Amino acid sequence: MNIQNIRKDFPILKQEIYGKPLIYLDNAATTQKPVSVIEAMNDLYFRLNSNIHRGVHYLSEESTSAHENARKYIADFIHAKHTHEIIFTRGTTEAVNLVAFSFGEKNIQQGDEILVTEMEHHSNFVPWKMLAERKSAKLIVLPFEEDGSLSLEKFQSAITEKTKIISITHVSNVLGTINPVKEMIRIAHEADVPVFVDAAQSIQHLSVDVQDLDCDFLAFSGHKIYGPTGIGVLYGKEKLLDEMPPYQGGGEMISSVSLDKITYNELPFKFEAGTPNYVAAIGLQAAIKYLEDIGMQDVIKYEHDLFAYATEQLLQIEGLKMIGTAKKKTSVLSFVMDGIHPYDMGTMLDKTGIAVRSGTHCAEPVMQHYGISGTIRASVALYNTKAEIDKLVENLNKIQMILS
Amino acid sequence: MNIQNIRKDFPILKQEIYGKPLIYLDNAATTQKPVSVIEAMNDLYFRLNSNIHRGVHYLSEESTSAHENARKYIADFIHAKHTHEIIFTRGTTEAVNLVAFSFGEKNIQQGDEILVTEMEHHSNFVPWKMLAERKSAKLIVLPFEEDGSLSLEKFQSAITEKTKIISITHVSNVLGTINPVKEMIRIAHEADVPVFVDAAQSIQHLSVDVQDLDCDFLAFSGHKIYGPTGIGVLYGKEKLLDEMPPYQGGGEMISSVSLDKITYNELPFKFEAGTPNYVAAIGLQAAIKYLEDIGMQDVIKYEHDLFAYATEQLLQIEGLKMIGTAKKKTSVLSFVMDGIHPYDMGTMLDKTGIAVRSGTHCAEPVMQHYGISGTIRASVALYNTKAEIDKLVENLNKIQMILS
Amino acid sequence: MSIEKKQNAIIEEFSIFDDWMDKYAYLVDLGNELTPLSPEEKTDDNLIDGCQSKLWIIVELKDGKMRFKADSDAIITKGIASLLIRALEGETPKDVLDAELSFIDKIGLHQHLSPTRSNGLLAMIKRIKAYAMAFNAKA
Amino acid sequence: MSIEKKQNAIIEEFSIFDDWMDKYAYLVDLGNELTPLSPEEKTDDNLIDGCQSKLWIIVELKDGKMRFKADSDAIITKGIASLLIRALEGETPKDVLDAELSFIDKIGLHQHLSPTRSNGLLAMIKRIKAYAMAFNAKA
Ligand SMILES: Cc1ncc(COP(=O)(O)O)c(C=O)c1O
Ligand SMILES: Cc1ncc(COP(=O)(O)O)c(C=O)c1O
Repeated sequence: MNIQNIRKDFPILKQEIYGKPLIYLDNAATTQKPVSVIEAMNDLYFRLNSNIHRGVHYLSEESTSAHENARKYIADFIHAKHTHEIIFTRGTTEAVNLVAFSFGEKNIQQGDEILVTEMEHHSNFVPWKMLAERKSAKLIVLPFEEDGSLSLEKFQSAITEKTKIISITHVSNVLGTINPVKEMIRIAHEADVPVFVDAAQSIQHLSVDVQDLDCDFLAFSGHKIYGPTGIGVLYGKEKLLDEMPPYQGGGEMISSVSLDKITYNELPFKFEAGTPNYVAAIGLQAAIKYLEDIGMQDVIKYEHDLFAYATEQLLQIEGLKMIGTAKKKTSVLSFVMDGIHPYDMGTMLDKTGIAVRSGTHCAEPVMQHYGISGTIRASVALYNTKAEIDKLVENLNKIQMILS
Repeated sequence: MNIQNIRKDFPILKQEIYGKPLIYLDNAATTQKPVSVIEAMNDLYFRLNSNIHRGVHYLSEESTSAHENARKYIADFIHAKHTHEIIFTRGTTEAVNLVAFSFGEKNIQQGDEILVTEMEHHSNFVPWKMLAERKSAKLIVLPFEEDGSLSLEKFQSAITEKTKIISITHVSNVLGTINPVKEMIRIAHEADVPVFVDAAQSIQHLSVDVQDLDCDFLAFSGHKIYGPTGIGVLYGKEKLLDEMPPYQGGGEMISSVSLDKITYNELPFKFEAGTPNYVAAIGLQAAIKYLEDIGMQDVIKYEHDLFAYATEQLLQIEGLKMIGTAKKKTSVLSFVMDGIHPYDMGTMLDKTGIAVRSGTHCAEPVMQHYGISGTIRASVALYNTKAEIDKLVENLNKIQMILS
Repeated sequence: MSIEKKQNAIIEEFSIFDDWMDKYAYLVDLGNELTPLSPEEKTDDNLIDGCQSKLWIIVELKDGKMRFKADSDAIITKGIASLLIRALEGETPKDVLDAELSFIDKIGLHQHLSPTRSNGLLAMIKRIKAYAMAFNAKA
Repeated sequence: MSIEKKQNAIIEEFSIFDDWMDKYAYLVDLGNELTPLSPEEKTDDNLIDGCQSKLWIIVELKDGKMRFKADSDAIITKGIASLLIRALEGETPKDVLDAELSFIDKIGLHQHLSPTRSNGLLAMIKRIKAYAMAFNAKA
């Protein structure tokens, strides 16, 4: 993996911010895009663009094939058994909402329990909370351990006869923890409870195989895996998706309509109301292809080394406390610094051309757990370098002197 | 308005299909994109891309400003009173679903009536039907007249004490009818019933002023107004939006979260869960700017002439019957031909490089009204020419000979 | 004549058209020549709803050979259906199962069999193969 | 000294920094010099929750002049708040209402007042103006 060649694929990395070279370490929020992703979309717009499905003219057929090939490509990427188990959504958030609503409509009754963890992103928390409120069900929140890991024992005991669905993040967007989802799914399945995996922070950093995990649902966002905004993926097992009622209504998800009777279309279309974002679907395919062309294993190895280096270097800084110190982590480095407000540090780092995120990272329960108001979060992607980490550490030290 | 210059802005129009110049007349399904729209998005991706809101670093602030400026620009375009009355959605379909769910949760009870018309697109029909089913309410469907127009008298009498919301399309995607929505809204408001306007087929062909119409909600799709896929707009009056519960839950739509209590964000963010498609929002702004730079009035005039010409020419064809002959129409020309299946005609026209749509156009109730299985639909946009219409007519004649 | 040979014959027939118009005119002729189904035969069970055009198909086994009847409201769909029938008519379930219907591709009509095409032809082939499989298992 | 003049004084003060580091170091000093609010004063009513940083502000009218106290958990926010207070402290509601706070722009801190910034400073100015309007109406 030649990092200098890779960096050339991302034009934005050559930007200067306040006259300083951009060091982009906000990858957990969104990743940058390689040229090939943008070119794939431009090519579609300028050569083949047409609304998909049901058109009999050439452009429509080409756009439709491109869209459905993207679906197939993504199904293969996560090892789905069937292509129609891939539902395109706007992103992870919409995927969670879709399942919370549709699965909930069918399966959640008063008094039932929905189990999530304390480290969920708001997007994997609020939809379940809203479902629980609508159905007078209970949202059970499994706390995490001090190091930011989950206890399998506590997880097992949190599952009761009333638990109807469990939703857990694969990788925490604040703590960086890689949760043992395969093991958790096995435990949940022993109690016959389906599991939703939020893969928003794992799909770009780990190998994800839905059949190996045996998850019932899994979701991720295109924009966090070097793809465009406005597209995401919901994977669901055929049987579950088949049994669920549709979510949104409209064009595409209909097989036939009369004034009295609506027949819904089959999978995956049943869950894709309205004109799909077919251009972004093709952009997402290009992004995944970009990753696969480099080689997912190489990416994982590179990021693993970089992450270990970054952890080590950051821990050299006096007064810096890592938030999330689980044994298995990836990409995300969240920390606080003695007497320094994350907002101040984020603001000043920005002046040095370094983009990190500060704040609660849409995971306020995690902040409440540690009794902090926020963290500084640096998150690495495949185009980051050790030199960039060195610059980060250098500037953290400098700014620390000013701020304290 | 110099049509040849305009055509140069749309690279796809230079494409050849089976060696013949593309004649794209499927604009009601989706429009082609001018270079400036794609460039605006590429520029964002390659210079400024970053997830928006809550970031304190430079890129995040620039992306956020760009996104919020787009919102402001669109608010001005449709003359919304407040910028926060503009909610970004994936498209018209999602906007209808959002309102059907959120307005419905708060305001629709058992036995209540929801009024739509027989000419609605499935996207403005199915969500209301699903709401009616969920709430044991009644979906009332106002039939249209033989010419494809709506009778104001029948509309007025269809409103009862139980009517809680009305949703009507501004322009029919099959019949081309321009409905007298301003008048209908006045009538509805006399009975204190709010009105949702589906502007998917009007926003690109007419001047739309939400304050002048006094509509309570209005929605359109970016991809039908020369913008990108994956973005749409819901306009809603502040007061109504404020009173409605949120639709999807997740990041962005939250003000604060603890394990027990969720406080929702203010408008417009309350309705925008998850990472917004900020890139497409900027693309949509560029598309509207493109239209405004030409001048909406010029576009309307050009299309009006072209439409009149096309109607006249098509009616010369023997055995051709126009579906939808209301006095006020725009863009859409739907027709059937004696003894010829629309699918056959669509397939053969394709071979001549002409893209039209055949089928039911996601409006099966309209087909049922006329007792037909589908129509051939040609729909014009600002880049179409009389020469293209001539070619269409010439080929319709030729193919008619083969098919009958 | 084997399915293979019948396919080759069709390919040769179509090779004389260098204009798509003539080719489609011929398809229209083929469609018109196919015996229409009676209204009673157009049952929901026999229907493949392709969204854009309707296609009815009846499959039978007589003396170990497969027999087909088909109809469509769209004439081009019907023409292509008639070609498919011509290639498969009177063959054993086993031969039908094994048949690779590449002639559609070779005469330039592959787009009509694309999974995204909403004319029911791909579903028709699937249904024929399903019947063949069932007949074959029984035999 | 008028608001105008105080703004100019601040602009001049900042003009000596050609390095952003020095400028921010100065802001930090200003923030540290601002008298912190007591825990009792940090009520929910006085709070402007900027998502990223918290900002408390107390506004009073004494002898026809406006008086301010402010605090923030983020030191840069506090430093900027202290500049705003310095410019407006002791002025009449009318003058505060009319004030154009352009100095923030001119000393290169405009981004801290952008509507997309989640530090509460823009909301602080709005709240000050709202108080000024209320005091002015009463007078
Ligand atoms: C009148 C009308 N309403 C709604 C829609 C749905 O729009 P979209 O598919 O972009 O959500 C369409 C477009 O097909 C339409 O023509
Ligand atoms: C773990 C996790 N889940 C869900 C989301 C929501 O993703 P999106 O905003 O793309 O819908 C995010 C991203 O912010 C995340 O990090």
